[in-house]
Amino acid sequence: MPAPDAAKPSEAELEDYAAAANAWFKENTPQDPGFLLPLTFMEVSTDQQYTFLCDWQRKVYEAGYLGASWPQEYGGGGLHPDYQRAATRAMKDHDAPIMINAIGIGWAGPLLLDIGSEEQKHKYIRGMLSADDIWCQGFSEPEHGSDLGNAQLKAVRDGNEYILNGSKIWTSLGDRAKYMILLARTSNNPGDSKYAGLSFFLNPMNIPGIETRRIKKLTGEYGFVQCFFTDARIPAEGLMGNEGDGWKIAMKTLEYERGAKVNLAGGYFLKELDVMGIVDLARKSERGGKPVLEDPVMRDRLVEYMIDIQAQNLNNYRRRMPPLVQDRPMGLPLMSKLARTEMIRELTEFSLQFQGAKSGYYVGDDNAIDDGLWHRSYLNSFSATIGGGTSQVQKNIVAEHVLGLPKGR
Amino acid sequence: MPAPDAAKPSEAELEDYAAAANAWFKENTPQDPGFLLPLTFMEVSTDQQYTFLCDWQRKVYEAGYLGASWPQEYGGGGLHPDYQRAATRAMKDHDAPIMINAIGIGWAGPLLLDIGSEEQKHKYIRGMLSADDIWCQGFSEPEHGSDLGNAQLKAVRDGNEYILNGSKIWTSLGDRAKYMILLARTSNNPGDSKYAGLSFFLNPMNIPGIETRRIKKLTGEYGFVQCFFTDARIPAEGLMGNEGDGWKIAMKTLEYERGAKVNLAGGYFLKELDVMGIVDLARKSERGGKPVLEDPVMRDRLVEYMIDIQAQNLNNYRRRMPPLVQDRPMGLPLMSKLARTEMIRELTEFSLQFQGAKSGYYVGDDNAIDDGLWHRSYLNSFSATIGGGTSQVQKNIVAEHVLGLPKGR
Amino acid sequence: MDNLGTIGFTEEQVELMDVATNFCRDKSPIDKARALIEDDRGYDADVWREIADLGWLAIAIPEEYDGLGLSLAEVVPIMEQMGRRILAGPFLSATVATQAIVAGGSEAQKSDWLPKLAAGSIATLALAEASGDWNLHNIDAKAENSGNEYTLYGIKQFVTYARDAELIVASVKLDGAVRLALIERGAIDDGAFRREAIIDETKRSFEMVLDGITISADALMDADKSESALAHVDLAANLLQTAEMCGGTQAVIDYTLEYLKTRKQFGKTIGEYQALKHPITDAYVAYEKARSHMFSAAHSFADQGRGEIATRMAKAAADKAYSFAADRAIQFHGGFGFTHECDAQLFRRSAMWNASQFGDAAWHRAKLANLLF
Amino acid sequence: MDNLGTIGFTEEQVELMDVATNFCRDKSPIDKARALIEDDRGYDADVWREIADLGWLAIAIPEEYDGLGLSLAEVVPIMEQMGRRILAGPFLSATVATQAIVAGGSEAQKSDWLPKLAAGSIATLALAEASGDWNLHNIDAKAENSGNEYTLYGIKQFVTYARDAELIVASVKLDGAVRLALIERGAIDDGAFRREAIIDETKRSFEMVLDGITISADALMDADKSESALAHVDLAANLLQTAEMCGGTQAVIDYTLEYLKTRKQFGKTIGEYQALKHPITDAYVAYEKARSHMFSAAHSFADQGRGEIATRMAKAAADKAYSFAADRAIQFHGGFGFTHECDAQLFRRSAMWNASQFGDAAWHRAKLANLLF
Repeated sequence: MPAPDAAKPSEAELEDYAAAANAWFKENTPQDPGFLLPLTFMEVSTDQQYTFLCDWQRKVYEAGYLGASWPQEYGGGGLHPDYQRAATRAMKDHDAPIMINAIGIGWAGPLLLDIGSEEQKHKYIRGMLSADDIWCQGFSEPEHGSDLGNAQLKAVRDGNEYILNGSKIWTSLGDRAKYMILLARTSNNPGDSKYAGLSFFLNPMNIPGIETRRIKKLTGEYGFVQCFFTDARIPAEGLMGNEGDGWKIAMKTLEYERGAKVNLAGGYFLKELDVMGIVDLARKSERGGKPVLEDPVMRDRLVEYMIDIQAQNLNNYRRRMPPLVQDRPMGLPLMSKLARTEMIRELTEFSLQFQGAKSGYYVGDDNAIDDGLWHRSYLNSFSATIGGGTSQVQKNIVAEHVLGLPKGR
Repeated sequence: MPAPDAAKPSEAELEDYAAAANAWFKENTPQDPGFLLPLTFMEVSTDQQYTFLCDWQRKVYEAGYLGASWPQEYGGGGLHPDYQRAATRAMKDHDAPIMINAIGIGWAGPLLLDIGSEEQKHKYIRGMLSADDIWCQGFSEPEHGSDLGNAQLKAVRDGNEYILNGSKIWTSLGDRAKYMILLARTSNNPGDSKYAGLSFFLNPMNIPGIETRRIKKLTGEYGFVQCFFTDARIPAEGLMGNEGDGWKIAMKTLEYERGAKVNLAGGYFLKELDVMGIVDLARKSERGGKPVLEDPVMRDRLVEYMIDIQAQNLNNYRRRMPPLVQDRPMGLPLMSKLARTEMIRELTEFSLQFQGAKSGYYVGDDNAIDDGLWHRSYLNSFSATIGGGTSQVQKNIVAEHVLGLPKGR
Repeated sequence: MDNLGTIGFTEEQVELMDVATNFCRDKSPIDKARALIEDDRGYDADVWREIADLGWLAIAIPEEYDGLGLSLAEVVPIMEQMGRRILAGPFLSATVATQAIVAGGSEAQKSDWLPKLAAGSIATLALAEASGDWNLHNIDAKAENSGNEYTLYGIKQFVTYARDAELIVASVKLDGAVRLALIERGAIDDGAFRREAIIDETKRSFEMVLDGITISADALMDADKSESALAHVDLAANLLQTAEMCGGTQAVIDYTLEYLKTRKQFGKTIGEYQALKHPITDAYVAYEKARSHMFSAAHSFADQGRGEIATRMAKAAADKAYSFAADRAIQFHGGFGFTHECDAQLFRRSAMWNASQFGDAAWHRAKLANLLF
Repeated sequence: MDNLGTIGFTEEQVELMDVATNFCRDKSPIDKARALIEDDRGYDADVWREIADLGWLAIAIPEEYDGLGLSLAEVVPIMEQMGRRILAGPFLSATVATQAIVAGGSEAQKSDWLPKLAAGSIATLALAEASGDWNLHNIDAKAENSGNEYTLYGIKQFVTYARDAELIVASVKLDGAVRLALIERGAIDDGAFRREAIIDETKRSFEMVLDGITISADALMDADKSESALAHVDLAANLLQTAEMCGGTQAVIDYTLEYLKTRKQFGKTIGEYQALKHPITDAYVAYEKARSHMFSAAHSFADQGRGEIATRMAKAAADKAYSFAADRAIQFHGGFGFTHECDAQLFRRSAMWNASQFGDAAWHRAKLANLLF
């Protein structure tokens, strides 16, 4: 694992480092650039945004606050993870822009450091950190939204190449990325489970036979593409593990995303909606000529959300307190995506009621409250209630894995 | 059909009859007997209630206001249906007690008049009207709540008798009735549909081998029994139609219950909760020392229910206006049970919030608001969201038969 | 409660329903509705002409002013079909603005304007202001007397289709009372208008600066007539919005059903899953309830007291049904639902827009509480 | 918002949780809980003795009065398990009434009563009156001075387990201020009590006529102390109710899951149907949220400001979760759910009872609005 020999810092050492990091982000965190800064790496819509975020990541990396705890020989800082955690905290505390190369430093990087060859590590890691090499992810396919294991994109071995045919969708930065981590089907034997024939590739994007089409989101903005593979030839050394290991490896990368390892690279890729911001919205909004916070009906519902938000914050602490989750330890972790994403959808929808006639305005109008943040957030909230397993699928997961209810046939 | 030759009355004739009926019910409708009068024939709990309601039905019959339009030769009044409608209206207008022999005059009677033999009509009709012969219904079975067609109670032909073995449940008045309309299985051939082996019987209750056990409802009251059949022998002439006609005939009786024919016998068997009564409750109730009708949050929710109640009343008119239901004519009829029963469950549950600490009281306490009507109504509301096809089954029906969605496998 | 709406229909209503059903389906296929999003004007002028030729703008105008002498009840089925097919254009704005004159106009104003409007001239309303208040009396715009003219001041928002309108009916304060001013579009230069970015991309709306606009004294409605006209216009707008919303709700449910019947996941038609099957059924039940309210509001609209209760109930029910149905439509389309290409967002945005104008469900419930209890 | 509750636990809490889990499961199997419904006293006196011997009544009593010197946070896990197993008895009433003395009692009152109560003497509260008002200051009962005695007047409702209590803490008005009176049960004859018919058949509650009861001057709490004691008691009751409700919610969900996993209809285990599977999952999610609030309220209870917000949030969340879970439990048991024999109704009634005492979810939300905004 990265920087294995790195020594755990003393309190004092860590404090000094944190102080320096805070000073640096205080000094260098860019002011409002005058155009909308994406809250997540999935919302990069314009060249302006793209260039800005790549520059920012590079700057952070060069300052030593990204990849600080990745091995020095591949381009990291070789420090103990505690240092990077301090740096990442400083980023957040200064509300710095996100790290754009999420798939690279959050998914592909940890994977390479785990099971990649020396050569691969030397080839890819540094460019991930410097944002010279942007990565994207090719798991989902148009026909099998919720059903990853059913991926059908074909990879056929031909000498020291694979020939790819098929399509991937919901690929963030797919039109700008240099590499993709790709889940493809290398065999399709009747008897086998659908997972058996899947293989995992590091796939170069700038080659003949790969075309991308931008997807316009329901918000009217961009951020995802669909990728079309037509007899695209990629070098066989891009195969990770062996043919058929694809599903196992894909699940591994999903764990990086959730688990602890992602922190090793540092930075953060998503700014979450400040749900408590709705109280400020209610405070400054009027409906029917009255401040929303004076309308008993709105107050009542707002309190309901406060209770719900607080419950989820408490859940996040309680899940790490074994005595308080004895009966169903997996309950809180498995419900959290469902609970949080649905709450945000409802909350942002509710917030539109605060705005009276003004809720008719949308992003792009000077009269729109908070520049239309709440409308956009509501519409964007569906990416979370749909992506990564719809809420309906999430409920099945909780019902079956936590409550032990039978799978539907 | 009943009183086929009966002449349609003139306006004047009908008015005179209605006036007489109104006078009679004004004169004879009993005052509060000092004990709870069941709102439906499914809630008869005590001997007191039973005797009272039988006497009342007999009195109404003898006055000529029940069965007025059933054929004279069997005990009816031989008048045109319009007369009975007028009499029934008068009953309702005077909020008279219900007719207890619902299964007799609402289900079995119309069936006999439809397809019964002369002998059967002479034997049974008069006693139904006079409440000398109370009838009950044996369709549901413990193991197949929502799945009537799956009835398993066995009826085996033996000479001129059938031998019955099995059990029926949710039988109102089953412990007091003289006869039961019974759905039983006379054959069970592997290849056949489950409906094929069902037969329909008129079943005498006071014979060896039939035992009943009263079912205590979640309200703490009674009204249903479970019937156990152990080698019970009934005369074969009780078979209606032929063996295997059971399902067809059972569906026929269900139509009487819903359809127009039931009115022929007259009277009514259920008093529906006066949903608008909740406004009066809100008017006279206090929570937090304030009248509920002054609490903006309670008002808001109350208005939501008013809108919903009004919608359902409008639905009931609109369903009879073809131009206004062109796209999905079956939508309104098929959704009405679902919509109404769920609304009543929610509304009665909501009403408990009006009562402050007093909602801790229940039926039987002098301090209970409206003698605990609202608590009881909420708990009883489940009989409608569960009985006659649960709300979950109702949604499947609307989804499949109105919206054309596929049946789940 | 005997002040609740009743339900019924007229032959004309039913005939217009049939005609409008075919007309809107033929004139506004979805790809055309989408193409018009990119169009600056935002609607098809030829279709507008056809609508005028059909006499649909004359329906609720008295016969003596070249109208058909029917009522808004007959406009409702047309508006419903326009909402169902997302047929873009100033039909709602024009009809409601016309009602301002029908309800409050002087004899001169009526004979000046109604025949033109009946023939297809576009009118619109300028009522909303920066406060976003749905209480139409809470405005800052004002009129100041100068000789036998009045000069207007203030900024109006959500003036729909203002650029194409020949008549703009604006609310202003004069001596503390709200007055309706009839402004001829010709007298204003385009600089007074700024196109607004609104949530419903299939509609057009403008911010309008009144400052400096002058109108003759007889272009101002009397105070008392302005009052009644304003109240009438408020309800008329909600009635027609309800119709548009019911049409949209039906469409978004049908659109989603189509997907649920064809899309397969995990080897099943997704419509088999009760997790999708039952909520869409809930949406349908809510839709039918709202539609009953719509017909009741149309039928009772002119009925003192009943009209207001029925209309507010209808708008509240329609808002609830439309918002829920369109929200679920996005969710149930999965990844595709998250794209602009999926029609679900068109309807969700339309629902948001209609909730934002003339009051949302909660607003009308608050009004109803005072009318009912 | 920095006045929100935080979460944490003590070793004692965890130990008591384990002990209580086994104790309540063993002492209160469901058939026993049902048998006690028919029993006049309504609980098992021997079990009560064991509870006293375990020291559970002494937990939140200071050590100098023979208590364990812990806090209500340690009582919470016990109450949760009692709610889960429907272990009937005056534990909640006694614990909360004891808190009245801990919080507001004079030195003499404490040393008189606390040791007895720590040892198992039963105390209860007499606060509610005919108005049904959850605002405990809105009362009509009063005390009148006569020499160095006071005579009490008024009628109290929902005095739980009054017949078996040795001490009844009643609220009365004196000179316009609310005072808490410590009434010795021995001094009152049984005629003062009427057993009430309450929605939760597993509990016992009485109406109590104060008229004519006389107490010595030193049995009356000071005005200011009465104030703080009353506020403390109100929150303490809500905290323990929350625990009882969370336990009940867990139990009713587990009970329903058992049925969904075994019952078959139309040839399927009904737990396969998403129409049942997803709502029970919603109930479970709501339960875990409420339980997090419960631990937060227990942890933050003594924390100025935080305690009240955390407790009211917890009661509101528990009411919502319990009511929903138990309501669905009845429905999902089908015909059996409609019987008294099905346990679902026990929990539904318990939820109704707990909502009725010391405020329901809407009541606490209204309080929270004033605390949060």
